[in-house]
Amino acid sequence: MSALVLALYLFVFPGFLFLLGFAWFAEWWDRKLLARLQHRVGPPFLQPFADFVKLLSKENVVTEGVSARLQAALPLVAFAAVATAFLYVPLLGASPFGAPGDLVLVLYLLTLPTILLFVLGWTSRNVFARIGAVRAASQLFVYEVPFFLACLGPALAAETWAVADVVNAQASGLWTFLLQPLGFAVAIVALQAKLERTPFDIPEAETELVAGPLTEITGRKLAIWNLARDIALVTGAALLVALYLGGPTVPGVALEGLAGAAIGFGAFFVKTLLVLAVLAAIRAAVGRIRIDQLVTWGWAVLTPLALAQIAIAIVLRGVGWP
Amino acid sequence: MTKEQREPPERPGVLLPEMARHLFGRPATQRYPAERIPVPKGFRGRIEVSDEHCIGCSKCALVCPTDCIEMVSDERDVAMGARTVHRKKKPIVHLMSCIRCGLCEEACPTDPKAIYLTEAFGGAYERKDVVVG
Amino acid sequence: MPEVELPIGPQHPALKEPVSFRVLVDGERIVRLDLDVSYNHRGVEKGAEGREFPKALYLIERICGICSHAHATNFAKGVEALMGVTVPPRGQWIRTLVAELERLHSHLLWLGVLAHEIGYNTLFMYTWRDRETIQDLLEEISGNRVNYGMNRLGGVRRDVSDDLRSRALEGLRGLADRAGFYSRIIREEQTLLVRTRGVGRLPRDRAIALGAVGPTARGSGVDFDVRRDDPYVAYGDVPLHVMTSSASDVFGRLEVRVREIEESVRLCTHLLENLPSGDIAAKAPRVAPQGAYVSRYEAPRGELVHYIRTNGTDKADRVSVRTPTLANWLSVVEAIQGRVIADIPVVVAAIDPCLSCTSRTTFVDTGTGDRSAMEWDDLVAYGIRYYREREGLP
Amino acid sequence: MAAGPARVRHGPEDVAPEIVRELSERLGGAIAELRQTAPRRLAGTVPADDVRTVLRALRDDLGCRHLSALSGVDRGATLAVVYHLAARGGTVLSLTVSLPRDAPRLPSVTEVFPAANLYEREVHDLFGIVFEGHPDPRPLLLYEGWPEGEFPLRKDWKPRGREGTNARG
Repeated sequence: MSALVLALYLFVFPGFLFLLGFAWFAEWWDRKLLARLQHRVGPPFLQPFADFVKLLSKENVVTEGVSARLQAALPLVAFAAVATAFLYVPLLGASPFGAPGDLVLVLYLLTLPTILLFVLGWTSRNVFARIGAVRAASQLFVYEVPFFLACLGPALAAETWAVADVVNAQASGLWTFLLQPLGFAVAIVALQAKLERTPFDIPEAETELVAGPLTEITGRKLAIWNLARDIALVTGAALLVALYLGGPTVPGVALEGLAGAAIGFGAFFVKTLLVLAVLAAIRAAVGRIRIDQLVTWGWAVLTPLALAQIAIAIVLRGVGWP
Repeated sequence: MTKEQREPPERPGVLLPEMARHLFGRPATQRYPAERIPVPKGFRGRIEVSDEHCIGCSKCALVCPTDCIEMVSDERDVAMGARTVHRKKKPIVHLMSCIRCGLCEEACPTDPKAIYLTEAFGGAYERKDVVVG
Repeated sequence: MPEVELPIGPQHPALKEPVSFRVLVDGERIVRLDLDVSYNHRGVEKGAEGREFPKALYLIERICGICSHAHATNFAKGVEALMGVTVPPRGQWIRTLVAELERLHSHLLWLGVLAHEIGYNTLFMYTWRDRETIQDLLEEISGNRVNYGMNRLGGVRRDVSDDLRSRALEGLRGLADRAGFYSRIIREEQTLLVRTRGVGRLPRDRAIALGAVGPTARGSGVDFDVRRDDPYVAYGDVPLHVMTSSASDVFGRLEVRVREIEESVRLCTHLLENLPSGDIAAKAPRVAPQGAYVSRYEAPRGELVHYIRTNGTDKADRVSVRTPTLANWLSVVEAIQGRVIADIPVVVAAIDPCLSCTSRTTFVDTGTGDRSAMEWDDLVAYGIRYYREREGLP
Repeated sequence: MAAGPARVRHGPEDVAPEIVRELSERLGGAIAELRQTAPRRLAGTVPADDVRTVLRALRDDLGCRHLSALSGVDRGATLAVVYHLAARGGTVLSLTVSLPRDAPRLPSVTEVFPAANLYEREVHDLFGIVFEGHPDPRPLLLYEGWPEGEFPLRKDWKPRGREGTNARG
């Protein structure tokens, strides 16, 4: 891989510029779908971009007694973490940065934003933010375990820790989703919780804690944080597509060169939109549950299901099925 | 709902069928001001004063609950039925305090009414609209 | 986490009303609630004394936005009783019709607000969309979506034409099955049940002792409704069923209001189908004789009381207004004790607070700031002790 | 009383006369001038000192378990507090307590009817009537900066600044 192609990959195509556009498009798709489900019109196409620019122009208020650099740095680190994670998710074929074990790296990078949200909330000397931060932390453990297990399943089936290999294992058309539907369901719900979307938007419960950990965050910081949240949404969905729905492969079509890449990307794009549609439907269909209910439900239902799926996957491996 | 009827199971996402139906239907949002919605007959809109019918009897000013009708001096001859009346003052309405109750229109003795509610949906758009009459 | 004082309001996304709560929380659990709503006292009672009756009627109508007809009708029928004026049947029936339509749109609005409080925004969107059928109906009947101005001393100001009647019946038929749909939804949607069942408990005897009124009381099994027990306008002549629930919690109040929506639709249909003929208003004198009358009304939020004293002039000597929300605040303090923060918006929304009605209530049950425990009332002290022992808190 | 009865509704029949008999038997002379003023409406007067006892008796023996409202009144020579109790059959019993204009005081009924806590504080703020034994007599509805000793609903209190109700623009 020559340096130029790597730089192009990093900054232009699946990298920085494309990611910005894709993230805003995902947010528009999510909000438009939510609106149409609620019998409303929904935002115009460029709304997320307009929100971002508007926030950039807003005054950057720094809470007294809080280090401005820390408050400014946290959203940037979160943004960097999820943007890097996106590089490892194969869009066209294998990602040039792919390496054995990059699944673990992606999972770790996706966890970072929540921890940063906790630090952001805890250090912003605001009672709403502090309570929201504690909620974000307690919610972290509830969904992190099932999400890891749900990602472990496909890796187990493909006997590899590299996302690219998992995708290739499904190239033959036998998607993990068909083999482990339970795992897919757990992954979807856990991703909804990880992204703190209704019914799991407990840390930022608008009607109770104003904006939770983000209460004191304004201007550029909020703009970057929302962007990081959009990218996390896209990266999470792309990861699920790669692990469960065969990523950029279309069963029975193995073309090389430009055409193959285009079809691969098209498949990936459609599948990601489907996953985002499911997430938007969940967001529209239910109300927010309380933190104590989430914790009990998480450990009583979500994690056992994930473990069951892993057990089934191991038994299947033993029997010799893929 | 009688008790024998099987108690439907509690489950999340009960609105999903209806949501699916709306997904492809036309949204219910009324796109005002792009699409003007028809105002029903008898809608109590902005108030108007017609100068040529007003005989300056100030009944409207007396009956107005918020005292937002002020009589200003304005000499003029007005035809009232067969005879003409020389009036000395006429009402001006302070729209910001007007609650559009229509009592002034009921109290006005002229025919056609000198002060009446129109079906104009909008209120005062610019400063000059604030006082009518 | 040490006990933290959490200020909620007066500007807060949960409560679009000028109320402020100072809540002392231990972690997520509420230890004490302070409530201050004295943010928009407008002196309506003083204003009503200085105005002739027709003008005072329009002032009193504006005490509250979503129950304006309640205040106007209650004041009008009080003054009519003092003047000895009898409103012709058709006028009474039209007043009752607009009253029930107002209850319909107020309850639908409330159902949406409760859904929004727990983040269930799809139900919020649907209920407020269905409410538009009522708003359009009211706009056609009275010419306005809010502050209908239907009342005049002696009757109503506008008649209901036959063509309007048939269109209204059509709209109500559509609303009837929507109401049925919602009463099914609230029993089946798990996330709604999980956030409302067992939350904000208010046993029947506490509800009576605290003077709770309306759906808040009926949700705890108190079988009282001014429309049936102290009938006014046309309620004596129409079939009326009072809805109660023994659940005694937020779900009980939710259940009562949704069943009242269905009942109001039936009532409106009955009123429209059997509207008596005749004129709609009687001539009312300018002056009311010396006297005093307690005028009661079942507003969407509960029993509304106007105590009107007249002194033989064309102005009221005293108009004392006690709004339903003022009576329900104590139930909030009792119901919220020991709950968690997430329950505050739900329990408060459950009494459907209408701050423009209350506009004047504040009570703090222990000292603020200096933490000097100036006990507010043995009721609250008992409540705190009871919950602390039960929860095993220090 | 000149208030003619509004058209009698046929809903629950009017039990007010029976309640009048019951009250006079049970409470003897405690309630003076007990009379019916309109369908399902009774009125009476009670001396300031035995307000608590009368209300407790009404709540426990006569089933008046709901204090509908509590109104302050300025009758020129004297001030007054009127307790409106919801009795059987939709009847409302209004008990008036007259008070001297200079130092109006009467015992608080918060123990009998906890709901009165708010109503009494409202009357205190607007009329300056002191309710002895009220657990939390802080201002109820006027903002913190409201001057002491100013009671807006008294007849002799006029709003300064904008005289009368001129609502010009």
